[in-house]
Amino acid sequence: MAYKLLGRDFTPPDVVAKVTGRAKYAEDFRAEGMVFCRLLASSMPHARVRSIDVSEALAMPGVVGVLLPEEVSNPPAPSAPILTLEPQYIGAPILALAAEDETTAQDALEKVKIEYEPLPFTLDPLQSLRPDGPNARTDGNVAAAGVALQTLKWTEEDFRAAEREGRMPTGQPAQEWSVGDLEAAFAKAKVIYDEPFVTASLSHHSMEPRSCMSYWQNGKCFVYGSTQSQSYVVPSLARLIGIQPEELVYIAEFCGGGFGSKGGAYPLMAIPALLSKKINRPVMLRVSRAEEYYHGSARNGFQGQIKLGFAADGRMVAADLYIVQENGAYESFWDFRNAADTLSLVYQPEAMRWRGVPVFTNSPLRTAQRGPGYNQIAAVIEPLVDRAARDLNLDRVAIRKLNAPQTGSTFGPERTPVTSAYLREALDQGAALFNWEEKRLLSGRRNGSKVTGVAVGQAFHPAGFSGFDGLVRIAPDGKLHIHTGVGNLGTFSHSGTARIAAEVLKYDWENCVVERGDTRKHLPWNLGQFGSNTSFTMGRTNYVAAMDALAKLKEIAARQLGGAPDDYEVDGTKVFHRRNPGRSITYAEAAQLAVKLGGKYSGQELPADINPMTRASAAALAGTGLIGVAKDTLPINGQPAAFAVAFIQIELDLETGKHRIVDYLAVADCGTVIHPMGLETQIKGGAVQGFGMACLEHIVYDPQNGLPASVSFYQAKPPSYEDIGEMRAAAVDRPDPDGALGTKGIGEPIMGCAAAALVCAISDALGGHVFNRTPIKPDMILNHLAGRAQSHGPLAVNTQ
Amino acid sequence: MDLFRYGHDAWGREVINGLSWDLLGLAVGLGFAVIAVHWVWRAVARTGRKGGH
Amino acid sequence: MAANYPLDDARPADAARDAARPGDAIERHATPDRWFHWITALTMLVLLATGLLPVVGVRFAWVEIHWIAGLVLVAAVLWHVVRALGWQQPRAMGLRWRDLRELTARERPGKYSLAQKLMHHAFAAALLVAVVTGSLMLVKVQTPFLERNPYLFSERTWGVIHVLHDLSALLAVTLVILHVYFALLPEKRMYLRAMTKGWMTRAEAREHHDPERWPGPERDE
Amino acid sequence: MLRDVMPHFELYQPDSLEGALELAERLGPDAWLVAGGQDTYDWLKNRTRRVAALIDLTGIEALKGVREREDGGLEIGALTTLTQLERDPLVRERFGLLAAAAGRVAAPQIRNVGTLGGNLCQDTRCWYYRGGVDCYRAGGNMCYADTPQGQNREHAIFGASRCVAVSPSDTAPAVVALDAAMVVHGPRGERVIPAQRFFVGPAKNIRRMTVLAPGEILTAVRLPAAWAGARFYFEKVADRQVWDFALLSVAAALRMEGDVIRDARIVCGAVECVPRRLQEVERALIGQVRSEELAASAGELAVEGARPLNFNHFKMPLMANLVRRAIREA
Repeated sequence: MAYKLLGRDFTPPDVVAKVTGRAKYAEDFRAEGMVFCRLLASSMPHARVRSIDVSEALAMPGVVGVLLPEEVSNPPAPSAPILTLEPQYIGAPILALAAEDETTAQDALEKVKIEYEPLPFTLDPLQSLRPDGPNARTDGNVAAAGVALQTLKWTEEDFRAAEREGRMPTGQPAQEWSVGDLEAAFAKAKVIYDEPFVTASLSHHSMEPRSCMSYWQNGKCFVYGSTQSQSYVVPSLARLIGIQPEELVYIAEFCGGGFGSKGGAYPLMAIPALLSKKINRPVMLRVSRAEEYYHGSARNGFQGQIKLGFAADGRMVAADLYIVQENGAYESFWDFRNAADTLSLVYQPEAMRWRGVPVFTNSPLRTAQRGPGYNQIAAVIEPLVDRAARDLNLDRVAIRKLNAPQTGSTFGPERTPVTSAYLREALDQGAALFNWEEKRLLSGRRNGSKVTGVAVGQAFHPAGFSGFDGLVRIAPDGKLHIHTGVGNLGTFSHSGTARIAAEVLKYDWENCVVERGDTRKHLPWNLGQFGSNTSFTMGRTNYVAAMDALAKLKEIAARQLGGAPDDYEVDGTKVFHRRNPGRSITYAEAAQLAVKLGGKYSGQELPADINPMTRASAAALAGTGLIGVAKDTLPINGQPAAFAVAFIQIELDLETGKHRIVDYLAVADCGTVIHPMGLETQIKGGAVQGFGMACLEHIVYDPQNGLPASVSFYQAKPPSYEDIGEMRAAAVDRPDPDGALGTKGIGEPIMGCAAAALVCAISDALGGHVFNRTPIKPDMILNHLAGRAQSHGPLAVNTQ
Repeated sequence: MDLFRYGHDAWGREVINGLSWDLLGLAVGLGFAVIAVHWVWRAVARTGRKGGH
Repeated sequence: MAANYPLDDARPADAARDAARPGDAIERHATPDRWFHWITALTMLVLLATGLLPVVGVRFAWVEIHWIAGLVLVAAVLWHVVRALGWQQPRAMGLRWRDLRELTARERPGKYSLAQKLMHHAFAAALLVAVVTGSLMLVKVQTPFLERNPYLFSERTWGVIHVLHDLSALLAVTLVILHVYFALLPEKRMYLRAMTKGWMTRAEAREHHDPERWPGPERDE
Repeated sequence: MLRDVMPHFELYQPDSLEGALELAERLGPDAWLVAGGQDTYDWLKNRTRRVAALIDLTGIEALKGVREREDGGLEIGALTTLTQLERDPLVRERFGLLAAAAGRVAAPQIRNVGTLGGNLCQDTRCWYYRGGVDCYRAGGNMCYADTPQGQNREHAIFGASRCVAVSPSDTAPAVVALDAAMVVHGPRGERVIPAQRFFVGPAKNIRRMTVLAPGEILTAVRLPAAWAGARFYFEKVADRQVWDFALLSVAAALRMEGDVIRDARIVCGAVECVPRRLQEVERALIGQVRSEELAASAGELAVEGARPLNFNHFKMPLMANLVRRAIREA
């Protein structure tokens, strides 16, 4: 279906400010009397702070005050604290100090005397699971959302048996599920692979560090933060600060990237507010690039054992997955559960078992990162699918199509259906655009020291939620104000999804204003901008709000011009009678009438089911125009799911272990395309991050001292412009039945498919060798080719 | 003059790294001081002995 | 005035006397012990030079020489311990209250004078500390024998080990200076000869040592 | 240690070499000589090194640019930026090796301010040392990198002595391969040092990477005519193509007569604390007909005597491969 706005490029309203440098990010704000705050970071990986002496620091000229750990009320353990007396990694913030400038603050921090009592620490989850292994926390070594904080130890026999067999030890899990008869299903398999694997953690590398400024004014706490979400942050940030949500004014108009790490409020954000309250001065906390590696966050790492059985025809009949997740020091995301969903959905095994243990280590916060669990596991499974194709003499695209889910396919322990799945179509489209049939013949071609690898990779991510609110207002001048609390992650989906409201009301985009970025702009309760959900979730909220406005337009027209509301239609500027288009009123007139009519038309009467935040916003707008406001209660028949496939051609230099990407193409199954240029940019950007995960980025610790080695760009190694090649993007562009106008999300799998494809391509170039580890670094390739043992054990983590 | 050389351990806590090399001069000086004392003593003792003859 | 310079007492006749071994010469230091002494002396000088010259700013590749010389010293010390316990009379080096009588010059010492004993024990202390701490430090440098593992001890413990090693080096510096000085004194020339050639004339022994105690009545006939 | 705030210091900006030398002498150990600052600023910002004053050399025009020498060689001012060096027509024409090496340093923005002198004199990138631990190189009693679990992927496979750090400079192997002479000015006047002796390993001086004494300034690099216009090969292998330090690099210069190698200089970077000149390989090449077999055997010879650590033994095949490649493709 052709739309007026959807599927067409547009210039998002914030883009000019961004490219001209006029956009104000959190650290660009200033307030009268503002002071700067610096954090004192733990120098030990795990310790108890015995004493803190700040007297000398406070005596320094220019020092304004300190915030001590005992002065803050931390979220309950094992959530990350704001400030702590029991630092659990090197860099954990212990206290905050405010001074007239940062240099003075840092000079003063060096005068603070701290006494530590060292505690046992670990950087290896498996080490912590040993019978006598150290715990990263004093209150336990295992926890996650849905997994109670506990101390879990495996037996010596678990470890001995595994070491004998060269597998990961698989002791008692913290969580598990299974479907089907696993043994019977493996019995049907022609080939079975049973491999230990490691996926390294990697930093979020958000371009904007998590800086934050705050002050208190007229009974409200003002916070200027860097978050990828807007409304969603408010309740949790208010809770961290210890105030009611309505006492918080939150400004986050721009965000220099979050990749999942700034989806909700994070403890660091509370520090300026709490310190400001104490010293009665506005406080700015600027986080530097280096500090971002300590106070920021990273993706969960996996150690695991995966067992896959394929029937002779290439069907994946059985799958058994065990994941030990590295949590960092605090409760983290549930990557370890998500990984199971990818395996269960994308390959549709008849029988499957999943087991998992989330384990703490003394390293910085781990949190959701683009495709948490879904993406790292894609780079583990896909090379094994290729091995099956090789062993069973099948085409690699064909084996994926054979196993691929379709609309209505189910997954997971609950056998949840997906609302739509066009993975096969994406594979077909990609194969055709990439010219797979010809390119696959290049596999293994030698050119001097270089060998060609060609591969395909795929990934999945859930793509939407429901139940949030939409709010639009047609002003008396006829302009459409779309209020959105979605946040500005950088994908322009705040405007992309707003265009769904405009589309419903047939507006020209020039007559639309997106209201966002500041709670004072009367924002509805929206979900955060994460989890590839925005297009689906806020597509629907904007859709229902616009539909509400549309109904009200028609009702007002009927009241004014006679007839029933259904007799009326809109054209983007006026409401007119279907049979007599001359009988019409403009949107502006309708809005003026709505103000006169009051009641539900201009927000004096509000639906009962909307969130208090939406209610407050709508109430504040009451009487200023025609208000469209509604909660998304549209039907939803399963899990919205986004898929992506990638095709890649590389040249691997066997003398250096380095590869060059010759060609890359990704195809997204993202429902109706909202914004082609935005989609293309996302597909390419996701690929860059995927290449980083596959072959470059790592987190390294010295295990003896808990010292972090990868605390700068050049050490953590996100890909540079020179490390990527030409990229192409395409989309299946088939609507999701439950998405508003067919839209669903895509942000995350477009990274996973790239990582999987690159890992598979390296494997292809090496004649099918599978490393069972990401990232695959040149040294691993060189050691493999030279017949040398790898430097790290098969399950070693946090190593180079 | 310091007695010790100080440094920091991996976690930034102050540790002793060794003796201060300022003491090297002291060690050499001590040697020569003893020699000087002995020399004087020997000379005195010898004079005394010669005088006794 | 001339007497104020120790070596002035060394007359040409001395050299001739050193060269000619009289028939009644008494063996003071057996060949293996003399070897031990000089090997130890040489390695110590090498160790002190390699260890301390860089400290005073003379830059050269000293670490390998230092630990190899250190290993020689370890071997020498072990050899000396075995030899002293098995073949020598360790009691001859033992400190006794009666040694104090030497101070009044009323009594002649046994084989070793109080000063010699003290020098020996001071050296022994310095060497043992140096050898033990130095051997531990071998795990901190690249050698063909050991994997480097500085985590054998905590950084604090290593600090103590380094302090002891440095202390032994400084002690050795002082001792070497004194030892060389005393060895070169003209009136002690027979001891230098004894350490180079092994013997001492009976007259020298009688003059400086109590014949009852050294070389001993049964051998004095 | 996490500090990351630039401290206060005095800034001196002399406009002559004499002025800089005089300042350096007057301020003594409280001062730090800085050119492009790309190696300096993170030391200061991390507050791992503390100085009272910076002496900024970039105002000394006399130390910039490329000059021809009478013998057909070139003299390159130490303050010539890496971008200028990479693009200089004379350098490209006669000593393409150095231009190539300069062009592989870090990233364009860093090359725009980074100087040849700074690149040659830069400190090691051992992450433990840079992270601020008191290791041997920092004056302490430990090497944290060469331990049973030490993360030493980037470290030395040759010439370690207590410290296992490597030279991170991309241009250093090139200047050694080109047999450059380093012109150094200090309080006692000028001295000229062959490039190979300019760099020092930890056995000799564990605290410094070069022979420069405090207060001395590398003012120029002289490239003798002997190697002008030879066949060159430079390659740097790093994890990332830009803004990364070499896992290994090779700089090679060959003089050929037909197929016969008449003279050769081959230097590897990032395998030792100093650029490692492979004299045995050179000897094995001279007088031989260039062939794949010769290149391969040279590669094998190059890694003889290597003593790899837990995480860096991949450097052995990599070094063999790069040396082979250099001989094959120079």
